[in-house]
Amino acid sequence: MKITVLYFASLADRAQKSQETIVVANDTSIAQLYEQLQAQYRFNLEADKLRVAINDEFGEWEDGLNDGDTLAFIPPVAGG
Amino acid sequence: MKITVLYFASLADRAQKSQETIVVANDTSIAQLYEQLQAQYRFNLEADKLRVAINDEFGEWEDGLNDGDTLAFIPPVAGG
Amino acid sequence: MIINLNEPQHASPLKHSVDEAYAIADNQGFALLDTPLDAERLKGMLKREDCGALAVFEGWVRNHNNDNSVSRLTYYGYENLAINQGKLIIEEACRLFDIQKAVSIHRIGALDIGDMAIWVGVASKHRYPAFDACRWILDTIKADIPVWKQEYYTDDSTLWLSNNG
Amino acid sequence: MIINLNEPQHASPLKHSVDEAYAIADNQGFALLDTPLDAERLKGMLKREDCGALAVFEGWVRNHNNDNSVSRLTYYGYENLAINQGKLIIEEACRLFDIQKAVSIHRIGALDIGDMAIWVGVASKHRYPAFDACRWILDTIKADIPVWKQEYYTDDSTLWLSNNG
Repeated sequence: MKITVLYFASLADRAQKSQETIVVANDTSIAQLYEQLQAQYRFNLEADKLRVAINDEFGEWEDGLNDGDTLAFIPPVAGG
Repeated sequence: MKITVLYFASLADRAQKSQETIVVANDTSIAQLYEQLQAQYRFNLEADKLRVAINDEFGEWEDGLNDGDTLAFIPPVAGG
Repeated sequence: MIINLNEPQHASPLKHSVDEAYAIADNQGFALLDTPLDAERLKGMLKREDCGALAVFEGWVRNHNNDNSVSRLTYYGYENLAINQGKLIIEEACRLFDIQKAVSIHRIGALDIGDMAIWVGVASKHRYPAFDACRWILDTIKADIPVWKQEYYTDDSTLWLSNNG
Repeated sequence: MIINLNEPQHASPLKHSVDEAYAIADNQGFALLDTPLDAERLKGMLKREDCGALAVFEGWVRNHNNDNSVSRLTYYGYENLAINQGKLIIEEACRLFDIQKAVSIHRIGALDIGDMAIWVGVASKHRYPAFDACRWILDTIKADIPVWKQEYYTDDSTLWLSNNG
């Protein structure tokens, strides 16, 4: 399945991009995907520091992915 | 001694004036003065509902009066 | 609440000009004004580079008070005492809370529904002291500042209001 | 806090125009904007004849954060998630507090010292719910809205900040 991944803040710095579309096996979990991307881009944020958003809404790490989903890993926020 | 008395809100309504200067005996207390004015103008506020101000600062009913003082009886306020 | 039987014979207009009133609010913290309040002008008194937080309260004339339909109202004030007492309130707020500056102004005279009757603004480094001080100043002004409110209702009756029931 | 090693490759500019962003804030409660925030325009969304109280919070860029001298900073946001989550926050505030309407907007992009980064306004009949809701909305935005802040210091270093230490 194709997943669009969005990168923000330090994740975007490390990935040197703000988004990309990748193809992953159908039963890939969000945690597995982050582990793979973390190794690839040397992200310095562990998964337990991140929240996930699926299709522009907050989701859970345990949520399943579907073909065409937009997935974002949300670093600690700093608004206000 | 001469005392200028200021009237506000319902006290001004009853007195039909916002201020007046009156001459009182030298040892007149604020409470005695209010009792006299209340009888004269039929003020419908008892002394225990009022605060007093002397020379544009809040004072106490027990404070003494001096010649030339400006005295105000402060009805319950309603600002804000 | 006290029923108003007679036409009012109230204290004379404010002694200070509009510019003087804003200068008193800026320098001492509190003033009365008998023209529409300029929120942007007041906020400008609180801009400081070391402040990250501004908390503001505006009090507006509502179209209802308890069960009565209000058509308009008039605020009267004892200007000299209000300015003196307001200065004490702002000084006390600066002692009680970790804030950089606070300013408030109360309008008097005839107001319509929707008009701003009071503005309170507090600038501080961090957000909670600004909120806490703004609320405390408003509560203390409502309790202590010599301002009186006469409401006119849609049935032509009027009342002197009190903040303490 | 995370040291920023590389030049940023961040998300594209906002999808909505300025007018669209204000309309979203008015209708749904929250939006992001990449131009200076217009406090008077936002306040205008909250004018209601049945409201006597307006509580407002403005967050400004300070010249210091902890012990560091800040020269400027850049906010980045995930616009679609921010708008969706902001709507939920404002809906929840209207359930939790006795308020009539609440609006907030967060600026993103490059900001200088003194610039307004966030505006939160709440209108209610009485004063305490306005204060309580304003503070709650601000706290919840700071915890939940996907906005990131990169500070630039007077020694040319930069950091990604976090509201949670």
